[in-house]
Amino acid sequence: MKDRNHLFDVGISHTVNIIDKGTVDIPMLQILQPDGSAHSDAQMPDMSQETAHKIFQTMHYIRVLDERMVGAQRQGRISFYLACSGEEASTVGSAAALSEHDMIMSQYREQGALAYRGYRTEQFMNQMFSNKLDPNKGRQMPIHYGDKALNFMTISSPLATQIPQAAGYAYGQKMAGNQAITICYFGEGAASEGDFHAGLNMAAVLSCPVIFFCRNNGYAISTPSSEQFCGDGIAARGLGYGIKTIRVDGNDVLAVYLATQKAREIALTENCPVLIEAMTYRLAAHSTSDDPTGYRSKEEEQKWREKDPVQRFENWMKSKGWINEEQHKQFIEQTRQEVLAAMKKAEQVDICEIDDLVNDVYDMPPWHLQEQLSQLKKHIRLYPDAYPKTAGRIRHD
Amino acid sequence: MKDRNHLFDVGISHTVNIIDKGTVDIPMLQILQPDGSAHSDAQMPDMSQETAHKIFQTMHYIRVLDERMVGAQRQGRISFYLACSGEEASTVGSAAALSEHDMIMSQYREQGALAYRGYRTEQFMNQMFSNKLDPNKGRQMPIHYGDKALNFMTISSPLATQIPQAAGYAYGQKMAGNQAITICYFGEGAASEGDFHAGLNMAAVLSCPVIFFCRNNGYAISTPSSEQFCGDGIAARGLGYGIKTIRVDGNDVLAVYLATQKAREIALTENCPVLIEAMTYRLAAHSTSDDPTGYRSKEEEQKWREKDPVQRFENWMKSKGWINEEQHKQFIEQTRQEVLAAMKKAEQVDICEIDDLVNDVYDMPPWHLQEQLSQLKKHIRLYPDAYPKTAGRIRHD
Amino acid sequence: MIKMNMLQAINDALVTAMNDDEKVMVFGEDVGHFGGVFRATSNLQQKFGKGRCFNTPLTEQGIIGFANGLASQGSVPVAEIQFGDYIFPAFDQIINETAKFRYRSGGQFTCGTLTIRTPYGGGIAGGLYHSQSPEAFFAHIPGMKVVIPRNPYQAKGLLLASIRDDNPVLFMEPKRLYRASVGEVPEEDYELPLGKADVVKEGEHITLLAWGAQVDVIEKAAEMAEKDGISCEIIDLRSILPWDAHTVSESVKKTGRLIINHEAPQTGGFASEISATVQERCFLYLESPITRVCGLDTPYPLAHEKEYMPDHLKTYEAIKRCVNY
Amino acid sequence: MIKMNMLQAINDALVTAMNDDEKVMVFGEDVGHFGGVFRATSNLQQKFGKGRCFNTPLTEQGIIGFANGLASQGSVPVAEIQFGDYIFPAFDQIINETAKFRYRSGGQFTCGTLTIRTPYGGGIAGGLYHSQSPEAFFAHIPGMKVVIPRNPYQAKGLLLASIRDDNPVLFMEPKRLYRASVGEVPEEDYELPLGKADVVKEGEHITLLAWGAQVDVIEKAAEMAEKDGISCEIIDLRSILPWDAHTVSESVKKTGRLIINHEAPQTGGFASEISATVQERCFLYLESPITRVCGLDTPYPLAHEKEYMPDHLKTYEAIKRCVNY
Ligand SMILES: Cc1ncc(C[n+]2csc(CCOP(=O)(O)OP(=O)(O)O)c2C)c(N)n1
Ligand SMILES: Cc1ncc(C[n+]2csc(CCOP(=O)(O)OP(=O)(O)O)c2C)c(N)n1
Ligand SMILES: [Mg+2]
Ligand SMILES: [Mg+2]
Repeated sequence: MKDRNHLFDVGISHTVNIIDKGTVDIPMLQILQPDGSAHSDAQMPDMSQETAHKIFQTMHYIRVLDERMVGAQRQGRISFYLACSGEEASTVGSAAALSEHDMIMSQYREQGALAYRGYRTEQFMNQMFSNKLDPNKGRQMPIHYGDKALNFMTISSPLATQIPQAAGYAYGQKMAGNQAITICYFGEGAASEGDFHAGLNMAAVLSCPVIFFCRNNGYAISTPSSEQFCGDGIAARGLGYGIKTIRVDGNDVLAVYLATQKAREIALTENCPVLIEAMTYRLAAHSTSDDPTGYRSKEEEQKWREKDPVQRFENWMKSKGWINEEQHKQFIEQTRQEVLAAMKKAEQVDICEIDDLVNDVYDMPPWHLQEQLSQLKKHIRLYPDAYPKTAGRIRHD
Repeated sequence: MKDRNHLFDVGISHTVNIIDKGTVDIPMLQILQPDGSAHSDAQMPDMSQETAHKIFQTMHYIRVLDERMVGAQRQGRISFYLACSGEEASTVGSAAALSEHDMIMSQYREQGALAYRGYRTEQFMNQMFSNKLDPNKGRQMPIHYGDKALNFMTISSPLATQIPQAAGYAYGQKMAGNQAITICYFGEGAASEGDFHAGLNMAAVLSCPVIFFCRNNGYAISTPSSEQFCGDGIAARGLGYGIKTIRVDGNDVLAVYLATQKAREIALTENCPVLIEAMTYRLAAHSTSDDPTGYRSKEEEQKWREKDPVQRFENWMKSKGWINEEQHKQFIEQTRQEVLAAMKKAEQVDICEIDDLVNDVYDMPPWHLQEQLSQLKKHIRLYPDAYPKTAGRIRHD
Repeated sequence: MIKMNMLQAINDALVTAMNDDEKVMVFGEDVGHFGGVFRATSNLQQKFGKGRCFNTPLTEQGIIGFANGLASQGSVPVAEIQFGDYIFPAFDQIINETAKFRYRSGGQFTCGTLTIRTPYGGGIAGGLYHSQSPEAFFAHIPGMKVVIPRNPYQAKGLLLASIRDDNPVLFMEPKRLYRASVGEVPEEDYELPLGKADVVKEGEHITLLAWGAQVDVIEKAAEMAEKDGISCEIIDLRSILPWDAHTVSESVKKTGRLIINHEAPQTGGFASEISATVQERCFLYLESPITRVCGLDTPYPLAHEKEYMPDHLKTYEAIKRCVNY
Repeated sequence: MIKMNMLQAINDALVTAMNDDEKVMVFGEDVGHFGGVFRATSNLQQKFGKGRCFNTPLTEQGIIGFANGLASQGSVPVAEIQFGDYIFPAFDQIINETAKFRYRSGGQFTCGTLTIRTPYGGGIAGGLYHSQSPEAFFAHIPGMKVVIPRNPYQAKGLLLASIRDDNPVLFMEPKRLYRASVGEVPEEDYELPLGKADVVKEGEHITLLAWGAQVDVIEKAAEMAEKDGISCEIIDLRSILPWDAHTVSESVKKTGRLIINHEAPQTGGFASEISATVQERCFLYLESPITRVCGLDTPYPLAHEKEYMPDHLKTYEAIKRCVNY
């Protein structure tokens, strides 16, 4: 039994010494200035032209996707959408620094990471149109993507639940000797949930190789972060858990990439969690159900538009001579068309057969679900017009 | 609408800067050295001889109570007990620094605070013997005290639930203009619960005048704090919430008193929470159901016995010439007898009448509870011998 | 009387309660300046100040924990949980704290002033996490009251009664009625009784029982059945805990038949409690089995929402089965 | 076969499972070096190392969240919640995550390997917070399995089956039997089927149904009734979800009468589901109302524990009422 002597290890003061917010200074890593030029003394990440190009294209891809899908929602073609504009650097830059074997557990605004992993336009569409090609079998609202093949955990709406789960997943990776880590994304709002506390503390105590990546984008729906917490952001909490922590400019893709690379290296080699706080801004509405004019000013939004992460990276890429304007224009145009075409296709695909209403509740439907399903089929056969999406395709059993 | 510009306020670094446990130093306030002499440069609290004496007596009272009740449990007279030895300075010293109008919300090991408030021996006994004089009406296990008149919230077993409640209570005090605060005690184990996170963050954001007082006593039942967290204790978390934080030697009653006085002043005048971490040690078993020899060494316990808070304070009191040995001996002897006598009396008092099984579920028993009660009474009348504690006293209705 | 939708009636009840008692405080995620994601708390912060209507951090367990403490202090909290699906992080604070506060302290301390408001239920293409009907979980918690309105008139009267009742109340709002249900609402202050069912329509051959948005569904089924000459008695339960077993039993003694309809999954749903109790009380009167028309025992689906729901057609078929038993 | 008490049988099952599959990991508060407050996990850390049996920080929501992630990764977590009364902070992780993981991802990811163990139930002078029987809450969660053993033999066989079942299982251990229930347990590896009730004793006039520690209670009541010439069929339900409605209904079709006994408060308890279902399936066979003998609709008391409990005397009286109906 190792004796505990925490008291013996502690420094002593003989007068009241108040520790407060100002006690620590947590600066933010920034490599690119808002105009896209690198700080002269910046630690440059080791990023190939190929990777830079993939990042660049993914950021643009996501912008196009967001724009089109917000439009599709307005047209009533899908019920819901959630854009990520302003945060492309955070999610794409971090995903780019990972291995494809690393598990990604996201909140919902990380389509950038998913696209970087290789999720295809038709996959996005099948999910959003809840059709039978959706791997979720049409069971979740739009944007709740998930793909086992890409090591991207299916998104669930309840906030922060993925945080302790990420600790557990990473623990399993470590025990299996996988040489892979888990990255867990969440918003600064979700970080108020009890699950955040549980997850970070457990990951630290149980030495889990996981990156906790907080997108501090200033808002949780209408609630500004000033009404969400009083500390110095989320980074200051890392200290409390004894977790190594990096704060980064979330609108600077090079900084995000470098910080995540470093974090991954630490997590994997030291078997421990690392917390990254990306300082960014949700340029879009919270979702298509939201209208931000009720809670923030155009001026504020404008200030942040000037820090646009996509433009900033584009300027840097240009300065490197890594952009072919013509090809880029073509890429954008082609993406637009691809999205429109895939949308048209996906919305014509049927939903799953009725059996999938009861499948996957358990590994096999137990007696009571079998009974309920067969009663339901009988009922649908009685009123086929009332259940047009499934009535025509009921298997006889 | 005030614009948010958290990003603009943040310092910038151009290289990866990792914040870690070692980044901040949180020393512990100590006034008395383990031998009871004051550090020469120590900031002495303004404590009257009268207060010192009351603190001193309460610490001894609690020791006697603990000793007797652990014995009573061994004799099978009560089902359960939970001693606080080693932590008397933390709970008595902090309670002494409060106003009697302040609300105390405790975890379960704070009999010191309760005794200081004026809870009488017979009250302790009535609660522990679950008799009809227990204000809880015999509904909770021993040690779940509570007394509205003393502003001491009834204890509940689920850990950490009182932490967000304390924030709410304090918010109510502030809104009512009460000029009173709430103190909320909890263990370092309970601080792992999600409710801890929720409570501290809400108290900070909603400006609640509350002192969060953590008794870091090294163990949560068998779990050492090294398997509970990796950060620098609980104090380091205060920083994360932007809460003013004081670490104190929990075995030094003068330090605890001074820290709590200071914390109360800040909470009340600045309308904000303050976190105090008292570094101490649970000298006793977790409870009468526990045997610590399975998880820690005698040597470790011995080391801490040498830091005994009662002895330390006694030495200081002696050095001030504030102890009358004869009177003190008498006090101890008298307390012992008082406890024994009260115990004898309390164990002879009946439990509550059967109606109290259904009272207080709601303000008034609704129809279904009335029905259940009357059926139960009928049943008890059929088998009076099977329900001897209530059968003789069923009211006819 | 003014025409209002259910959201307006709720907002009106909150304004009335806050005007009447300055100890009433309204809070939750986004309820402050913004007025809540459904706008039920619109303008309350503007009217009553930030101290009495405010945003909280995003933590349901914290919101209810905070509310419990505030209630025990003597204030009158009305806490909002943004969606019924997100009430579960607060489940411990509700079952172990809110509901047991008075009992465990022998009546010294209580959370009796607390009201928790939350939108619930399906039919809005919300999928697994914006559609659940969790009333049965709370019906198994002694110490809680659970109340559900079916229209704007009830929403105002029952919410005011809930806020003023000296017991903790979970007030569940059928969100698909928020804008869809419009009706006359008195401008003045009024309360409707908790624990009392509402006989919406008298009938002879069978009793149909539901609450919230499903009352419309059983009414529709009853209309179909009436064409077949089957006369249906329609009851809106209104309070789930304590519930009005007396009114329901009297009705079943008259009709001899009972169908209970709810959106939540059937197994362990509140229909089972009603069935068990009515069967005990009306055993000799029953002419056919008490029948449940409920959600399937699956998570709430999205693409198959229509098929999942206990709609009027399923209810109508059940009526015929009962009557022809 | 060796004589074991229930704790030893559980420990033996865990050793067997961990020997059999190195992906099995056991964790929770105090379960590591110390072996758990009831010592159910004694010596596992010593035998299998700290990586596979470990203490967690004190956070039930964290324990189940962590376990969900670990299960979805492919490991086989057996998570302990120290008391059933403290499972509620994890309620969200169970209802919204564990139970819906497979469904929401279309079967891509699951928590099927997860087993949650927790002691539950009263009769040990534990008062409000060391006595609750929360099975009904979990019985209303599609996707979960809920299993309860009544003796050491069942404890080992059902726990092994639960750990290996490809669905998340809540394994509830009646803690007043931990040391009190002693019996023969095979040394070898064996499993008992989930979802199947156990007919403990056949009889003619009435069916008595219970689970866990209450099976002893109905057996005692049956003995009393037999002296009056009433022959009782005794069924131990064993699985609460999915439950064996077939075996129960067949029995009731034979006896015409049913009494269900459980410790949890009556309203919304699992007896209501059984009553509702059996009434639907056996309507024409019933000779008296299906009767519930349950805990009162109060928090679990302390001084009045004896009076609160659905004991053999209350059950015996109910038997007579049913038979003489
Ligand atoms: C447990 C839970 N509570 C509430 C919600 C409703 N909700 C959805 S998103 C959101 C705000 C989240 O903000 P943040 O975590 O900062 O992420 P962001 O939207 O800024 O990316 C809320 C309150 C939810 N999904 N889950
Ligand atoms: C929610 C909850 N989980 C578990 C328990 C069981 N339990 C009672 S005390 C305890 C340890 C608490 O340790 P700590 O908070 O450090 O307080 P200490 O006993 O050291 O004073 C545990 C796990 C509980 N009461 N409540
Ligand atoms: Mg945000
Ligand atoms: Mg401790």
